[in-house]
Amino acid sequence: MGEKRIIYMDHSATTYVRQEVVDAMAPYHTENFGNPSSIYRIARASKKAIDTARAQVAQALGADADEIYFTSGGSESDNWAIKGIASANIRKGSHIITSQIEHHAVIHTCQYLEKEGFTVTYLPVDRYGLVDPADLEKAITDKTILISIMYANNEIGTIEPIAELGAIARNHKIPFHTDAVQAVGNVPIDVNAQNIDLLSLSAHKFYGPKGVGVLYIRKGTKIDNLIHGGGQERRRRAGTENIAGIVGLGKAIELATADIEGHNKKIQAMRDRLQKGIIATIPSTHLNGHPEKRLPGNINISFEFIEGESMLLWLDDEGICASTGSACTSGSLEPSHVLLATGLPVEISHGSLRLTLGNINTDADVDFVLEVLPKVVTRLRDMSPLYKKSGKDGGCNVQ
Amino acid sequence: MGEKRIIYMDHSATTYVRQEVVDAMAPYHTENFGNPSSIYRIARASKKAIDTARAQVAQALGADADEIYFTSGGSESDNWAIKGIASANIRKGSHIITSQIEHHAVIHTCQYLEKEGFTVTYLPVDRYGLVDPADLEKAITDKTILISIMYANNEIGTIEPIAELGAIARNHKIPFHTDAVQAVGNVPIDVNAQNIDLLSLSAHKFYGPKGVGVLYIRKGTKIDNLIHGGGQERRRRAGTENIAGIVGLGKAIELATADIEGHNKKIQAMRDRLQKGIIATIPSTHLNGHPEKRLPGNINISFEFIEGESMLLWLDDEGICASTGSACTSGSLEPSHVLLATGLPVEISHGSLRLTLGNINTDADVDFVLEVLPKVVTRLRDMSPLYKKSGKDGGCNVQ
Amino acid sequence: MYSDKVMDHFKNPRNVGEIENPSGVGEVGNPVCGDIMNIYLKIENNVITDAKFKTFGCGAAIASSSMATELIRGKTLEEAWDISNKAVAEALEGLPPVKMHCSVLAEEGIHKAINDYRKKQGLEPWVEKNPHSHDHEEDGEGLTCQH
Amino acid sequence: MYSDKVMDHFKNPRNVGEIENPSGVGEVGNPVCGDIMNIYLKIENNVITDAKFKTFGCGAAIASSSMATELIRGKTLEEAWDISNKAVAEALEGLPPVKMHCSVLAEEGIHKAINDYRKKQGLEPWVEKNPHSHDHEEDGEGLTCQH
Ligand SMILES: Cc1ncc(COP(=O)(O)O)c(C=O)c1O
Ligand SMILES: Cc1ncc(COP(=O)(O)O)c(C=O)c1O
Repeated sequence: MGEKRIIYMDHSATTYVRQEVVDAMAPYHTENFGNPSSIYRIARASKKAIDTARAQVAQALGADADEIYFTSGGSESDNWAIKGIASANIRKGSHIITSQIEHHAVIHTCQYLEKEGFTVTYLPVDRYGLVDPADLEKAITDKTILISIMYANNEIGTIEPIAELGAIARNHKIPFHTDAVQAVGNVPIDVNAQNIDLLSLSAHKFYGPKGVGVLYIRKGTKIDNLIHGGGQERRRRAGTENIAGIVGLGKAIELATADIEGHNKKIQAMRDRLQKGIIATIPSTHLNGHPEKRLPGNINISFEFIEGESMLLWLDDEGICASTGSACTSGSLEPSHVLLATGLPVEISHGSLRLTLGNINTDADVDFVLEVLPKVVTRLRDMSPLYKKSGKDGGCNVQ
Repeated sequence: MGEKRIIYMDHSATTYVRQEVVDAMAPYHTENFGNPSSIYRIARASKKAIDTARAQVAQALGADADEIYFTSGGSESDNWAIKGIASANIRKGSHIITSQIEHHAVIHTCQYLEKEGFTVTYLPVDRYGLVDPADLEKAITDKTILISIMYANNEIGTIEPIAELGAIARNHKIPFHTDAVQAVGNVPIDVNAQNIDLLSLSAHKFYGPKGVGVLYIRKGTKIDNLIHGGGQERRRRAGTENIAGIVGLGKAIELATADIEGHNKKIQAMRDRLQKGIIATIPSTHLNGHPEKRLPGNINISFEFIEGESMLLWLDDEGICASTGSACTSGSLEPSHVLLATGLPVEISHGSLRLTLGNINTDADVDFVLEVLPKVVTRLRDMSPLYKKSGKDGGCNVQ
Repeated sequence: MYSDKVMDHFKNPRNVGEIENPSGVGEVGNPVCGDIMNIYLKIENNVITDAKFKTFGCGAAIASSSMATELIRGKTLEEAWDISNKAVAEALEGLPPVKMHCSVLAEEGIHKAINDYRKKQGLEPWVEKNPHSHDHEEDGEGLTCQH
Repeated sequence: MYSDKVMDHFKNPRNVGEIENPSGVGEVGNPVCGDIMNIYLKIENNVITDAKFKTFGCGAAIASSSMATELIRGKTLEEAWDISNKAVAEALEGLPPVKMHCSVLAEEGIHKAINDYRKKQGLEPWVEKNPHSHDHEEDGEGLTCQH
């Protein structure tokens, strides 16, 4: 496929590691490689580097440094928060509340707990993907031991009313967890103002390395360990620390939260132009997610009559990296549970395209996608039996 | 403390990352950063890199590539093996057999399961740290669902009779897990010949990066997930893959297992000279661990009348990095559970010193330690009230 | 992920389109499952003289349609009937396991189009010799997509 | 981990050794717990004219012994008795939380040595004003090291 330029519009899947972060990490492989649990000099340097990263994360979240626990990523953080709270509070109750649009790291963990005897309420969302705080209030019982609602959705970008949901949890004295993996760097976070008791994040979503994340745990929260063993992370998360990764995460979160407003303004301008352009030139589309309460770089649009994977293949052929909620890419049976939860019909969900813009993108990228995408959609519609049936511009008349 | 030369003799704690590994990892931060779950080109490159690493690990263990699962390190692998087998086989029974000298990642996980209602037998060891296969045979009941015995001990270096233990487990059709975190690169491993069903390893013990490990799971083994979520690692370990780390692990294990014999010969020659020298010049010492069935780089010696941490501080002052089994370094109440399990008296356990040699060491390092260590021991003994009481060269007459 | 052959047939699909007054048409799949294939045949003297398709689906579905129509052109109905989904997949130099159902869909589409022709001719439809676990089934609960 | 002051007193411990015919001796700690301190005092006219120690233990234990003997030299017995473990730790520019017990051990050692002297003089031993949770205790089960 030659040496074509890559137009990367899949920042919600993962980001490259920015150079400042690569540079910060470098010494911790070969020079300062000491195990931070040891007492000699090179190990003390490792320990100090971890302390610095912990302070950087605390600063970004409005938390205390000793409430920050490093993990191997967002999935581990989500699993730890949910299983750890569940098993530590089993005597109090076994009811958990979450939403229908959570990441699989939350949903599958909850489903696992259901098999173990827990009851889980999956709150519905409106057509924009918003959880209604009134629904949360109603779902709470005296057996509820955890509420877990994501900060921002990874597929449709919708930003949930976290402070409101957190306040309800606080009123009922129920620990409130939020999966903020997609939020960091895009939304100002303050765990105290927003009543967040536990928060998951993952470095590779904000220009840090893969395989390192954080679980914020408010002081006094009753939670079991997920990974038992040595005394690392104040005896709460065993395993020799991934120092290079932790240093990278610290640097990355510092940079990502230094000027959120400026960052968002730039990304959002590109996003808005791209989104408007697509809707203006391509008929029979559905914009998914909330029109305003939405991550700055996120576009999620469904194109009727065509299927997502075939769109991605054509886009990839042009050097454009994107993703879809179609079941056909994942080998799973169902298209995106998020799109379905917003009420989008299954057949239209198959034709969804997610473009997520980030630091790497330019106006030229936007122009290029606006040039290529309509052609791809047309080409695929021209060979789609659904398109013909619908009379080329009518609604979706699939059965 | 100036710019003194560092003599690193704590390779069992962690190793530096060798340059070939650093180089292999580099492209996966900034160029090939794609999420391997995506379908576009740069992501397919990530996927291919992971496939290569998986094949490298499989090759090193005599396993199939699709039996290799990447994790965040040895602790996660141990937790996954033990909890995953326990919860998946709870209907069959709730008895687990392990040993008294396992790493905390195994011991604390077992203790957690005891709180959850499982029964755990901790097999004793002899004075050299060896588990007796006959003890294992006796401990097995019809409720036993897992046997977990470490391959080589991290403190005293003793290498367990894994093939024999595995054969007993196989006879009883009980899954056999081994924590091989210290063994990789030092002992030839063959999961089939040795009847190993699950095996944990961690890259930072064989010149790879920290924060990445493997759990080998024999095909057909019934095991639950530890980290639920996305479909990574064939739906068994969720979380966006730590590609750079995985690539590093693959390269590191390939290099570490390319010539184990040659590597061991070199390391062991230095180790033997150091060990003999210490014993010859310093009276009232105890060699811990097995004299022959032992990791090539490991020395663990207890010095009577003195305490380990103060030894480490003096050694560090001379640039020598080492570790101890004294409780005083860990803030825990008890000195090394491993030394105690071998029958070493508590008070002598406090005075243990572990030196673990590796690729970084030279004959000059050995000379230097042989010069410095006797002085350190003498200095500390001279201020020890126990030493005086004992008449300077008698046995340990503490009460 | 896909073989070069699959990518070739995806990017340059052969025989896209419809046939006016076709001798037989096979419509298979379901939009809920993410793939629909329509196969159009022109049949003269028991020989398939033209074959075209329209497909809504993933890369493998489009490539399978393209390859299947290529394989049956110029064949007798009996020969065409005997072209299995495996033959389609092999001609494509393989399909990923999760995508094998696309080749099944192609085989089913051809069978349906042939039987559509036979019915129009007043002939007994042929019976599937080796009914595969069908890809799209209505079970008691509704539609299941067996990918 | 340790302050510069701790490291200085660890590396250059003051007053190491024993006193021949001491006025009072305090032996505290237990080898099972990893630390033993012996404090030796020379007392003249109610004033500590010399203080020495021998210690088996970690860096903090050695530094605490060194600092404690420094602090009490030249002091009256009453003054020396009132030097708390906190004063020792502060003089060392702080100790890590898990190592605070070492300063407690030093305080106890001085108290024991002073009372040893008082008993030899036929005086009532002084009573601890603020008995801390003692560092090394025999409970029902045996010895517990409260680090
Ligand atoms: C025998 C043994 N098991 C498990 C571990 C834990 O590995 P990690 O620190 O990579 O989690 C270690 C080392 O720390 C070890 O030596
Ligand atoms: C919302 C959300 N939660 C959790 C995760 C899991 O994070 P990781 O892949 O770092 O484990 C992701 C991304 O993959 C995500 O987008």
